[in-house]
Amino acid sequence: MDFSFSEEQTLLRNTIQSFIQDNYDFDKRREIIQSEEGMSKDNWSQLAELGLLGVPFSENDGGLNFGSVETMIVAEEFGKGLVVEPYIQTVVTCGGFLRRASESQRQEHLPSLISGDEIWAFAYAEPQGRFNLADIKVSVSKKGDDYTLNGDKCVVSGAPWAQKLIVSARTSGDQSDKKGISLFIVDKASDGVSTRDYKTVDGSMASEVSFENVKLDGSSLIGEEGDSYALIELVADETIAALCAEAIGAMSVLNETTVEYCKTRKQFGQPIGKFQVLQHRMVDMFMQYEQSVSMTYMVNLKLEEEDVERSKAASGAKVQICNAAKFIGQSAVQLHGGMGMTDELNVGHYFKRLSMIETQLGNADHHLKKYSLAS
Amino acid sequence: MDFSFSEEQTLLRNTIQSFIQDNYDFDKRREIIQSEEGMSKDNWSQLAELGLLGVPFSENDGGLNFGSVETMIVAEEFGKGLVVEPYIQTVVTCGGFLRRASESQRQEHLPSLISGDEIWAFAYAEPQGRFNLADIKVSVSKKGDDYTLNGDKCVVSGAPWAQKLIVSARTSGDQSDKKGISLFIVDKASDGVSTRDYKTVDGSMASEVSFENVKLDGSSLIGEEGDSYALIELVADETIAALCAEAIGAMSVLNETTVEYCKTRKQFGQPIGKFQVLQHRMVDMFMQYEQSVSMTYMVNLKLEEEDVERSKAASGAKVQICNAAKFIGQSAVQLHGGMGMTDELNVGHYFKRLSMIETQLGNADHHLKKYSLAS
Amino acid sequence: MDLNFTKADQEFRDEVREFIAENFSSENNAGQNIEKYHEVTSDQMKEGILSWHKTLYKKGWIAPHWPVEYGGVDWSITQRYIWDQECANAGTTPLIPFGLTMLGPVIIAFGNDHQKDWVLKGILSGDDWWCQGYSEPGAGSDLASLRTKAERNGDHYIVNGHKIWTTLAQYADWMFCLVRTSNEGKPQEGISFLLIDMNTPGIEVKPIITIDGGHEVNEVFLEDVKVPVENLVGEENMGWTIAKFLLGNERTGIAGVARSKKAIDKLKDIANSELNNGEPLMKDSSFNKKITELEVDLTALEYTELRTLAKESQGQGPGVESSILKIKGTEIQQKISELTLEAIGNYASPYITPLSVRNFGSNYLEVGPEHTQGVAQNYFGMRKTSIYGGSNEIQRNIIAKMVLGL
Amino acid sequence: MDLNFTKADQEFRDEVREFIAENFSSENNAGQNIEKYHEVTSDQMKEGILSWHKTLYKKGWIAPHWPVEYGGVDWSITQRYIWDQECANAGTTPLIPFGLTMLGPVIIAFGNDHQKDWVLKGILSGDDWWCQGYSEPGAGSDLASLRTKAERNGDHYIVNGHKIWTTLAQYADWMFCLVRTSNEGKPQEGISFLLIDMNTPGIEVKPIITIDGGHEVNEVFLEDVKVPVENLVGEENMGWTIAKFLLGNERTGIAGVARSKKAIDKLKDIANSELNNGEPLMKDSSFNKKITELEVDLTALEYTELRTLAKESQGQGPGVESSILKIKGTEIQQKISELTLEAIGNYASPYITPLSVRNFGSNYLEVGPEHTQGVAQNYFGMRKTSIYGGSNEIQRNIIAKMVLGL
Repeated sequence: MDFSFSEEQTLLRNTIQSFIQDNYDFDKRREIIQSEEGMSKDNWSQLAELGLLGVPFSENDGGLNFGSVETMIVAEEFGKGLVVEPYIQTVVTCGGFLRRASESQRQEHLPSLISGDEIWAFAYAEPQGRFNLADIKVSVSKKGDDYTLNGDKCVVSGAPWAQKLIVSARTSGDQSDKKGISLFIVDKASDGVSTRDYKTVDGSMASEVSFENVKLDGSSLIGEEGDSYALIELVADETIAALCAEAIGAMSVLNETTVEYCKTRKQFGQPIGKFQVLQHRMVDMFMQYEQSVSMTYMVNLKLEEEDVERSKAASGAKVQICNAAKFIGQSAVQLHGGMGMTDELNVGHYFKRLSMIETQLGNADHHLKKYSLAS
Repeated sequence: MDFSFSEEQTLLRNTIQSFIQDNYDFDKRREIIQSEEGMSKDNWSQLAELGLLGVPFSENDGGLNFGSVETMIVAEEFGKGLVVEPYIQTVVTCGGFLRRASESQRQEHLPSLISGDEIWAFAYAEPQGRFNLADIKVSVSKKGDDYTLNGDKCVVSGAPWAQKLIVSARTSGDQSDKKGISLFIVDKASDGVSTRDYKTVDGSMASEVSFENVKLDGSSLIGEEGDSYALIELVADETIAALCAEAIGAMSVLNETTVEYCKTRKQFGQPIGKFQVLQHRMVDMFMQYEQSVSMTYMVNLKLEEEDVERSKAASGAKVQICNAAKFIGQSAVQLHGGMGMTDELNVGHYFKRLSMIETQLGNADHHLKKYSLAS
Repeated sequence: MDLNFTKADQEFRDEVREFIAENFSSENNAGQNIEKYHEVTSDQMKEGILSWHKTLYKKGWIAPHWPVEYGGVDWSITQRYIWDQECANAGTTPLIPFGLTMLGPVIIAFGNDHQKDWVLKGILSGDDWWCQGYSEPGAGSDLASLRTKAERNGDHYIVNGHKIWTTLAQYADWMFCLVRTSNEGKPQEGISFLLIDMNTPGIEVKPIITIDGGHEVNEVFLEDVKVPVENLVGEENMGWTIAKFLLGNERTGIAGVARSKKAIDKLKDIANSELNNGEPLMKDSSFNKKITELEVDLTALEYTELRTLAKESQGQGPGVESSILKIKGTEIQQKISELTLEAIGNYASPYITPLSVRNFGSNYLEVGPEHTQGVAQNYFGMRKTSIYGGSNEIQRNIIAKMVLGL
Repeated sequence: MDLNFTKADQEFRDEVREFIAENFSSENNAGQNIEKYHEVTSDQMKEGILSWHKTLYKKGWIAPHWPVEYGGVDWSITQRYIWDQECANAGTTPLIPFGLTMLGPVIIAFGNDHQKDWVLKGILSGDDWWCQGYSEPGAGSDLASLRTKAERNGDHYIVNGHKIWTTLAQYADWMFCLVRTSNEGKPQEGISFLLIDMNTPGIEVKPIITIDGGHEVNEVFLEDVKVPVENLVGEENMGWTIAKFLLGNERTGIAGVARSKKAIDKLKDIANSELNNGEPLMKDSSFNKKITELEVDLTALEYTELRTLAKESQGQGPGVESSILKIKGTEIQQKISELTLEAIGNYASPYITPLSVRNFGSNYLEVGPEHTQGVAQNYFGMRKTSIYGGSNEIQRNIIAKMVLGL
């Protein structure tokens, strides 16, 4: 058993910290998220230059061949910086599918992903599906080797910036069957793809995406037709592991900021941090954070385990992170008093990002049930 | 709308308070519960003399013809005194059945109940039934006008002291059917009735009761054969309303005791009641108490409403009382520190009684579900 | 003890219900309709807020908690409770409390005849919009340490300072304001209560955008603002007494029970239409349980409020009960907003910019089902309720001291 | 980063597992078996508790956390973790910590050669049962205010005072004790650390019966108790330093993760056999959810403990992490006992008198299913875990000060 980071991993962390220090102070971030574009292409290029877009890919595919611990480090630091660029969406999620795709698909798509030329988004959610990844109405019909895609996906995170989408669609079976789900690579510029882009409460962007008779050929199918649900679960768990890391990054900043604020803000003749009730609240925030770090390490170290064990790890971690995100976010605002309510301070922005992480890929209730069923 | 008590009600409350002051200080109670008998027959006679055993019965039946508010007052004061004598079991629960029984049953049984000569207990729980009042295996077969009773009831509160039992039994239907449940009056001395008596954690007593071919004649049947479930629910709700009142009595003492203790107990050079964390805990205890009082008034004022409304009121009140009982009981022990753990202080005794009230006639989960189904 | 309304009360309820049905429609109050508010201009918003006020003014029902001689209504506590209930049930536009609930009773208790005349008139008619100049950057919960200074100069005070969290100051014509007129004695002893015309030179109102993206609160900068001496309420340096009186008066409807009931109904509607594994979310036992717990908690609060009102109607002042109502009321409101956010699942995410700050964002059009609109903003915005108006920590301190004697 | 055990660690685990299987059986440890303890006499209880201790002593594994030269074992932190795990999994009798965990390291660090000889030997062999004389009626969490007095008189101290919450003092041969030897300077400066023979005249042990009906803690009265000067540990008036050292040493296994896992397994068994509307209670979604939340919380604590151990194995002292482990560990233990009580429904009620206090009650025979025995007592008894050993409030104060710098 070992919970220490290698020198190489520490170096990686330092690299990202410098990147954020240079490019991501609060004002620069505000400029970025208030811009028309909503993200910084320039930052994205820098991430590519630093090699970060290649973290999980094999050297053969042009990547750094790193594991989940390295992805965890990247996500945690991005969480501290509240980075909006779609790293998890592109590299962890879509990258998770692509690095398990066929040789030819990898050769076709990974270079432009790793170079930063193309951004990817995963279109999985549907209005009726809530957090059930198998509840899919978007359908694909097949004629010869060609497919036709129809239906609507909602709240596709990062889609406004993406050139490519990976879409989960039903090739057979009933609406919630795990069997009959396939994954397709879709060029966003294809005929029949239309999007309604919007900003999200956490400073990112997403889209409602409609597919109307979108034509796809056989090369767009990832894996076996109708047999992709297990892969979706795997990549979703990897994404959850990264989201947990992002969350603990955000929590650590919120906790530090809150403690600092309570040391300086005075009321009734003393720093409010001298009030025992506030002290204990901050202690509980700290403990929630420590428990979240523990679960984040745990899930990232268990991503290679077999399905049930991995799925339990991911659901357990997500439950802890959801609860901690809510408690820490709400408490940080409360302890900052009126100031915590203002858009001007970073507190609210971390709170909002954490609130969205709660929902992404399933909230605490969803994962409690999943955990229990896996037990 | 009016939440004030009439002069007569205040008089009643004063009467009970004097009774408890005279007969029920902590040491006297300890003697009573540690005695072989486990209750005080003398106290029971005094309650009879004060007329309290006749509270809910009509004047025709020899009672005081009081309503639920008066029962609430009695139960609340008994809760403050941690009275172990089986008032609720005999007067509220069994009395609740009997006052709705036939003229001849009332004439036969009520005089000796009201005079204190006979104690009654309601045998409803079965090991497999948990809190479901309709989950009944105890069965009755009929031959002519006579019945034969067989089966086991568990944790029959107050049964060791009782001369008479009211037993819920199945005369037809499947194990959980609401239809087919009947109520019988059973003399505990009858052939075939055997009991295993024991003390309970809250200082009271209960029995496991077995019926083996117990012969009953038609006069022992309360109400219509197979049609008593609605009556059981009604009387259970009345009992819940009284238990809620008992609980707020106990809570009020625990809260006061805790505040007093924290004002006098010193640590680190000051009364521990000066520590803000403990202050806020006591404020939360106080708010839980106030909310419990509100729900107790509410349910006692709604016992005459039609079934759904009454049932919702009872379940809602029980939920509030269960949550408050747990929070106040645990907090009182915690704030008393080591002293709260000792058998010597009253704190633990109130905590234990409140913990048992949580379970009696269904815990918070049970009633949340019942409330939701009634909505 | 009795839960029933008298026949007279029931008749009153029918009358009120009928009046509301005939005179209120949400259409002309769009400013308060959160699903639509991004389609409304700022002027329309102010007009919308005042529309219901002016209807009630015409009817003579605008200030039921004032003495009749000053324009109030002769309603019993129960009638006022019924009125609040019915307004909440119909979802009427909440009235702005700064004049009606806060300043009005202060003027009635402490104002001179001239003030009683012009101030109360303007409040009743809605012609004067008041805001509250209490908090300062260095004095949030701890009002005694406020520093905004008013120096006497002939017939005027010259006011210099900086107020913050001034709710809806962007619409205000007047501000009632705590200022420091003396540095002698205890900090609370040198405070005075001034009425300030917002159009006086030297006043600048700067918006504070909150985390829900809304513009409700402001900073107010005062630089050499000339305030006529006759705008002093009560004596110089008795502002602390007035401030305490005002806080004790804020209780009516503070628990927000009726509005929370409506919000739970709406939450249930949402949970019935949102799907979870093919079934309505409302059927999910875990989610259902959370709503049920909330309903029970709210019922308890409802009866706690009723008990408080009953006490009050017997002449026993409300006192610290209002702290319980504030704490539980806001906790429940926050929890409802939290569960509503949870209910809408993935549609928590889209951000619709409120009109008042359109320049800060870019989504004007709705995304997702109508019931998801503004839900996230509302969740974030509701965090303020446990902070403003005496934080819930302060309320607990008050109970600890005043009730428990700790 | 790596979660796996090395091959050597795995072999160690197998060895440990085999040893326990061959040498431990719950039969000869009935004193710790809560379902049966009412059938056991007091002497059998002491013998039962010591039986496993003596087995480990013979094997040489009784004090893995001591240096080898003093009778410890040369195990790595990971091996010690494995050892704790395996013991918990097998449900071995918990070792009494007063000598092994508390006093032993103190003597090794502060004792003189003579003390190192006789004290450590008696602890290892189990021949000397130690108890801890810390708390006093006026000094619970606030140890510095203790008043038990030791006055030097020739070769002896004369000790007078009153200790409380002295765990298992009824079995103890010796007590290590904090006493006041000076009233000068700060209160903590005049405290000394004495070893007291419990057979000395003037000592009286009085049982405290707790709300679970058990007799575990005691009051110890000391009246003119003569203690030889050579029983002073360290210098006079350095008791505070020693006490702090001891507290920092109490961490091992403080979280109780492995035993809580076992307790959850048992809870699940119970919930699978208890029926609720004809189905196992475990299938009730609400109850199931509560257990699942607890499991997740415990998993997080497990990894928090592992992270702490890993840090420690790299030479970074455990410090305040032990406060987190204590708080979360006891919260989880209490919650398990609470849910177990909830699980058994109506059978929460019967009271089975523990043997140690038979004269206080009358039920010796079991009532209800075996899995319901002692559940209520355990729930009540577990309340102590958040009080004793530095209450959870004190632990939070420590974190606030030491970690957050507040």
